[in-house]
Amino acid sequence: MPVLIADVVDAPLDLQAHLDAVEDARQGATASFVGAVRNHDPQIDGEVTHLDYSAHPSASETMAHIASDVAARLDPDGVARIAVTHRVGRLGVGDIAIVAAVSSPHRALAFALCNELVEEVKRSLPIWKHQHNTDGDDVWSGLT
Amino acid sequence: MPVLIADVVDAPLDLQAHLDAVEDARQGATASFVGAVRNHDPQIDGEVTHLDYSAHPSASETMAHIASDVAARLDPDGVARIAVTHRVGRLGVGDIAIVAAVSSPHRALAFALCNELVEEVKRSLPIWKHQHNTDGDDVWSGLT
Amino acid sequence: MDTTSVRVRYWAGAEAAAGVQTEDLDVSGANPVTVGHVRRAALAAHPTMGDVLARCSALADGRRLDDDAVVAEGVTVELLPPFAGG
Amino acid sequence: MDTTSVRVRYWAGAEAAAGVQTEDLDVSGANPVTVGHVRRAALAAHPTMGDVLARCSALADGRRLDDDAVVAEGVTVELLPPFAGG
Repeated sequence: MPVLIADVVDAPLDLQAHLDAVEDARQGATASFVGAVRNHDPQIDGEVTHLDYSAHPSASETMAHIASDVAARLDPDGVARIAVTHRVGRLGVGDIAIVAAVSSPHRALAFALCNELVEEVKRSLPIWKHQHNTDGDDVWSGLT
Repeated sequence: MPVLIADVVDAPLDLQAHLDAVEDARQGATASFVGAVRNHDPQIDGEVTHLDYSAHPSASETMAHIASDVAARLDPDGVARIAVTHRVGRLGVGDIAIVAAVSSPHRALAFALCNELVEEVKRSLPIWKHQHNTDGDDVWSGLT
Repeated sequence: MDTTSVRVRYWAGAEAAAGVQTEDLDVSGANPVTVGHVRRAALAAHPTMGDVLARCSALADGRRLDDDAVVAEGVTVELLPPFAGG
Repeated sequence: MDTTSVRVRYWAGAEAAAGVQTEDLDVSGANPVTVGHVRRAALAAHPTMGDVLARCSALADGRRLDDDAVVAEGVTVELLPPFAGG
């Protein structure tokens, strides 16, 4: 189960780069996910203006483990090709925080793996979100 | 449940155009799918060189029904934004046959809807696939 | 009302198997004419089409019809092989 | 071996709540020192941190530790609030 990209970066994310990385003439199905900053969030009132993602130093390494663990679990034959990156630093509304792409010969595997990859990132990637709104309030996600 | 794009076209498909169509500051999660022509297929021996997709005249209209039916079924609150297009005509290996993108405030809905959309297209869109391989054989999918 | 023939439109692989896109099939004696009669007439006209015909769905005026459905006069019956989109 | 203090590193929201990133907490009297002792010492140092501390996981040498885990001498205990990636 080749993991082509599994990283945490402080730079804008490029979905097409992830799609290109997983592309393969044998793999007809590519599922992908883009998580963007929304202008509202249940954990903060009013309108979100921007947020800061910070990461534990182990984040990149953890992302690699997440990708290979999810692949090993859902794709024992190792046919899927996987690319996933999470962004850190300051992001505005609409900016992309996470991109994942998975190609496989079969749709179901591509969707299942891409979905689980994003869920596992949410569960296990040591990244924190500090949101700010138009009233100047700020909140740390998960601590409200 | 706004369906922004639901069509069948005889021209190359553009995933980014579908992502842009479904983008919305309130929708943080966008799942998408790309189905491309593979160089092999269980229904034909050897290596696929190209294939021709042909469509019944009702295909475009049917695609619109598919999109709204799937949305009505899975997204009764109508929050998801949907864009899906299938290509007809001659395609080579690696060319994109179908693109779907679904944005929603929540990941699970985006994935579920995008997945079901592609499955419903496979079940109900009146489109046929005529595959050709390097040996000059040809086969109509579903009739082997 | 005694219909003697029904127009049939074959699509994709069905057209390839029949070797013709559209034809009028003799269904005299069938009253009323059903989709089943049309299928049998198509098989009679193209004896090697059995497998393909068995997998085709029938459409008339945009509606899918079962074999027992009556085919109104002047309506073209379309025979569609399994779909293969995506 | 009588450890008198443990170094603690607070991350993200925990750092914000503690008002400090890293500090050495007095755990004299605890033998052996466990993560539980460290949490209690952190709370003593920052009485308003209760809620945040309760939601933090503890990490030492890259491994997650339960409250009853022993903290070896010289090891820094990291306190990580719930993750919020994706």
